[in-house]
Order: sequence, then structure tokens, then C-alpha cells
Amino acid sequence: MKDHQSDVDEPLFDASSEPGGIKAALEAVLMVVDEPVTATRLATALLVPVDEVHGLLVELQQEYDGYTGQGPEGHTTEPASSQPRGFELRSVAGGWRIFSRSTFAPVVAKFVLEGQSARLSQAALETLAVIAYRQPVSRARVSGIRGVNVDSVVRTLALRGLIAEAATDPETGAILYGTTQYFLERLGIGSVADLPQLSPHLPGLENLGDFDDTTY
Amino acid sequence: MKDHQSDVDEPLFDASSEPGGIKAALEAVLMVVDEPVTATRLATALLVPVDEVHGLLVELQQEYDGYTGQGPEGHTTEPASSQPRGFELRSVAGGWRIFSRSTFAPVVAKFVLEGQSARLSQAALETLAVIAYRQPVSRARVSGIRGVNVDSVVRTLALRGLIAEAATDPETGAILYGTTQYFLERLGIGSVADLPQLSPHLPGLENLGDFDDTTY
Amino acid sequence: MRDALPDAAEPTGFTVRLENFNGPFDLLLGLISKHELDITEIALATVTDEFIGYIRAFQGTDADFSLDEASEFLVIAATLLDLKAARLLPAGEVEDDEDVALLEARDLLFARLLQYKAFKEIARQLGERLAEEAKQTPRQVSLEPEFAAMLPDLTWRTTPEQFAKLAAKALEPREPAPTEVGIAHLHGSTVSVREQAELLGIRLRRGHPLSFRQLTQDAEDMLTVVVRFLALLEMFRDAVISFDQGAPLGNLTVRWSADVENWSPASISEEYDQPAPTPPALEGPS
Repeated sequence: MKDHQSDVDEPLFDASSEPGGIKAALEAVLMVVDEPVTATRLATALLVPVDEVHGLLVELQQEYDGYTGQGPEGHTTEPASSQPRGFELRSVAGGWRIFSRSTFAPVVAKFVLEGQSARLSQAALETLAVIAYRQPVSRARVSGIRGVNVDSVVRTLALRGLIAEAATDPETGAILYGTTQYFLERLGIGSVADLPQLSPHLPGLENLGDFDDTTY
Repeated sequence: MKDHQSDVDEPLFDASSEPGGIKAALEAVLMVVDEPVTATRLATALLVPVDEVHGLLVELQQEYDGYTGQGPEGHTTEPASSQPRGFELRSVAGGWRIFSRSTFAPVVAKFVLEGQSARLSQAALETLAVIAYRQPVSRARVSGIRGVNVDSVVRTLALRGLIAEAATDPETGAILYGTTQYFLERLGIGSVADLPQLSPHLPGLENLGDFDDTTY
Repeated sequence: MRDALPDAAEPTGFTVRLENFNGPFDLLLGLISKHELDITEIALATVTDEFIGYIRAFQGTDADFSLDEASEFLVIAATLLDLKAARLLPAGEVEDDEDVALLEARDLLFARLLQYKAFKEIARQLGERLAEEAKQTPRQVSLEPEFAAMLPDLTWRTTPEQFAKLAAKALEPREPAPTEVGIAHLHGSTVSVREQAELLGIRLRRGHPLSFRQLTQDAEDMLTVVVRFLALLEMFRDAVISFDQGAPLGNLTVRWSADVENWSPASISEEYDQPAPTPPALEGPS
């Protein structure tokens, strides 16, 4: 019964008729998200086509970066409106999210301790790189590539939320690891496909797959 | 040691010379802080007089509300720049914080409630169990016990009012979590002391304290 | 274990502390770059002695050199020695299976080394990227109270007993997850250079020269072969045996020196055989 009522109520709120319109409504939603949110989810919540949402998000992004982007009359070169804001809207890990602008990192760091996690060791970075490019991958195979036991490093990376158990090898039963959404977010990329190419660093050895396992 | 170093480094960062200046620096901080923050703290961090900070905060507040606030020439009634943003800067409890604009509450509510389950996930329940039996406990230690990152689960549990920040670790400064009165009510017990004993035959539970934290 | 240490400060230039290296490939690359060489056979031959020197030095100073890592170092050391030995002799035809095996070992070592180098380079880029991105903080604030209040009331069906059971399970130290290939043999048996030397001594003292292949054909695993090789080098240093190799890459014949009566493996250098380490745990208990 209550559900029925809210079904009836919903259409009554039309964000586009509020001051600021759909664009401001998007901003309002972006204020409460705690992970990157897709244009599709935003479109669903606002009852607006995804294309429109996407266009508005790009406009917001440009506004925050200091372009006026006010439609046709936007080319008035007002110096004031071309000042970048202290925050930016970014598309990462497949969604949109507000971030503080990196130029102000020294100030922000004084207020936000969370997420200022210690830098990763060289061992952890190498292990993370192997997992990112070979995922899903077992610890034994990562060990084979690095030439050392990686158990404790894998554990640290999992605790940091950068990797997670992704699958189980159907033949051996070994746990296979992959990178997480959080990894993409921390790296500021949209998906694993956006990782820099490995092949330029592997001249003629792209098909190395078989070498890793032989010694183990 | 590290503190000393940053003490020395600090004066090198001058927010006023960055694009957007002090005002953008204030935005950067305000966008990412969770608790309201006082003008005094902002002034200290930015090495700027409190009066100036206060003036800029009011300017930002007006900008977000749709007044151009661009100094003397601000009274040009340009429709585009007088659009309110989807967020607002409010002064609450002696501090300043950015909220979603209340006009858009219906959209925000719809977005927040969408896909919210009335039940806790298995991961959330297990994390809650660890916190209940090890409180007060840091997120890092809970992560160590669970073997995965628990940041977002801990946020959910706090949002649900089942756990709350209970103390601060005197040594590390880490936030320690404990369960709430609401948790006791849901579980139907009077106090934490009434939690059922863990089976005594489980190996090694008593000595857990030592190695949980080692990888952090 | 050492992997877990934060060594964020990238060593600038070459440092001589083995602890700074993440395994044998890292050390090998470090040595090669120190000599400003590309990864070639010549480079490998050039750095072989240094590589082995570092292993010895490290084994001499740090008991924390866990066996599974040591074995990886030793396998590579053995391959390097093979390559160097082959290079010192006139280039010959590929004659038998051992030649082929050597070529395969060389190619495998090159491939693994280059692959490691690629990941190391990519890891450096990832590190820079992560550091750059860390300058931006995402907005992640607690939900405004007015919205938090709208959340649907929690459905709670867990009894205190069920809750305790969950806690017990979650707090139970977990067994390290299995790797697909058992590497227990690396931990289970410590192969001692001194013991292997003793065994080789007994066989050789009978008077018949024996080939290296004969001396190792009953070796259970690669590690034992490597250790027997090291034992022979030690015995050669003690002048109790002599080597004879008729042709490049030909059979290595080992002969007991008739005039040695009082040799005992106890004289084998201490540096290999520290008190048998207890098998290192695969993973910190969790």
C-alpha cells in the first residue's frame, strides 16, 4: 500500500523544474555517493536519458575545471568563471565521483588522514603488477615470475583491498587472484583494459605464458 | 620524525598562488571532510587570517546558492551564473560542511534507498561479529582477521547504527570501533558481557592479538 | 617475510645489501645494470661470480634466508655457472642431450629475466601513478542524517548463539590457502652440503672415477643436484677430488685423489650448513 503511494508520488518531483535543473540534481546525488557511480544509475534515479546525464556530467566536469561551458553565451571570457574549483569530477573505475583537486593535496592532507595509506613496497608493487596483467592468477604463478615467495605480499595487498580472490582454478583448486574496483579507483583508470601496455617492455616475449610455470 | 619534515615543508605550499587560490583550497578541503570544520582550523591550515577565511566561506556559500558573488562586478544579473548548485555550504555546530541541497532531497533519497537491502550481507555480519567480540578494535585489525579490506563494510555498519567510533588508539591514533546500544537491542541482549562465550575448544583464539597487526 | 617490509625508498644507484633485492632476478638485474650491460650471455657470465658472492655473503650473515628463496637463488646460480663454464670453452657443436638441456636452461633464464624486467618496469610506473593519484581525495562522507533515517529498518534474524558461531568462525586462524603445486619438499628436506659431500666421498673413495651424471642420477630433486654440485666444488677446493672433462660440454668425470686419506666432510665450509632451519611457515598465521 505504501509502495503504491510512493509510485504515485514520485513523478510529482521534477528535478528539471527546480532551480539548477537536472545538472544541480546530479550534483546533489554526487554529494552522497561513497563510490564511483555510473551514468546509468544516475539516469535511473533522475528519470532522464543516459545520454543526457552523460552530457551534463561532462559539462559539470568542465565547469569545475574552469571552463564556463554555459551553452551558447559561454564564450564570454570572464576571468572569474574560468577559475578552477577546488574539486573535480572524474570518471574512474567505470563511474563518476567527486575528488579534491590534486593541486591542493598538501592542504587536504592536513584534514583527511583516511586513505593516506603508506606507499607500497617495491615487492608489493611488483606483485600487484604481475597480478594486474596476468589475472586471474595463482600465487604460485606470481612466485614463479618474481622468483620469490609472494604469500605475505599477496596478503598485504588483499588487506589493502587492491586485490581479491577472484576464482578457483578448476584443475588444481588453487585460489586465483585479480585486482579490485578499488585498485582501478586508486589508479584513476576506468578498467583493467586501460592499464599501460606491457608489450613494449617485453620485446618479442609477449607469449611468455608458459615460462612462468615450468620451474614450479 | 615525519612530522618534523612536514613542518619544514609546509610553508613551501602557498595555496594563494594556485589557480583558484585560497577559495579553491577551501573548497578542496570542504569537499572531502566528513565532520564540520571550523574557520579557525581552515585558517591555521592555510596560514591565512580567520577573517579572510570567513569572508571567503560566505562568498562560497553565496556562489553555491546562485549569487555570482564575483566582487564589485557581481551584480550583473547573468542568469547562467545565478543558477544554484546541487550542493550547499552550511554552517553547523560551529563548523562548515558541504551538504546536498535540500531542494533535491526527493531525488537523493530515491537514489540512496534504491538497492538498499533490509538485510545485512554475510560479510557485514561476520565483520560485525569480529567487532563485537574484539571491541574496541581498529579497522586495520578487523581487516587482518578477515583477510580482506573491510572499509566499506565498516561504513555500512556505522551507517546502520550497529557500530560506532568508541575510542582512539593512543599509540597509532587509529579509530577504534565498538558496538552500539542499538546492536544490543537487535541481538536481544542487555550488554556486551551477555554475548555468548566463544567455544573454548577453538584453537588459538586467545593469542590472536599478536599477529593480526603485523602485516600493517 | 622481507617482502612485507616497506622499502618505499627506492635505492638510488647500486647498493651491496642483498636485503634490498626482491629475489634472484632483481639481484641479477641489479648486477647487470651496475656494469651497464644489456641482458646477454656475456653479461650473465660477467656477473656470475658476483651473484654467487652475494648469495654466500648473505647466507653467512643472515639466518633468515628462507630455503624456498635460497633454492631459487641456487637454481639460477647453477644455471649461470653452467653458462659461464660453457662460454669459457671454444664454441662447439651441440653434441648431446646435456648441450640441449643447457641451451634450454639458458633460454629459459633469459626469458624469465626479461619477463621480470618488464614487470619491474611496469611496477615502477604503477607506483608513480598511484603516488600521483593519491594527491586526490574522493569525497566520502557519512550519509546526511535525514537520509540515513530513511533507510529501511534492518531485518534481524540472528540469535546470539548464531552470532557467536559466526564470530568463532571469523576469528578462527585460517589455514594458508593451498598453492596448486606442493612445495613442501622445499621446506621438508633440508639438503645439506656437508651430508651430500660425505655421500659423494663414500662413493668416490671406492676408487672408480664417476661422472657427474652418475653422481646425481639418484638425486631426488633439483635442489639435491645443485647441492651435490656445490659439494663437489668444496671438495675440489679441499683438493680431495679432481675433475676431468674430455670435450667442451662433455661428461664431467670426478676422480678421488688417491693420496687423501684423512679427509672428512667436517672441513666443508660452515657457510652452507647453518643449523638446519625449521621449515619456514608459508604464511603468517591468519
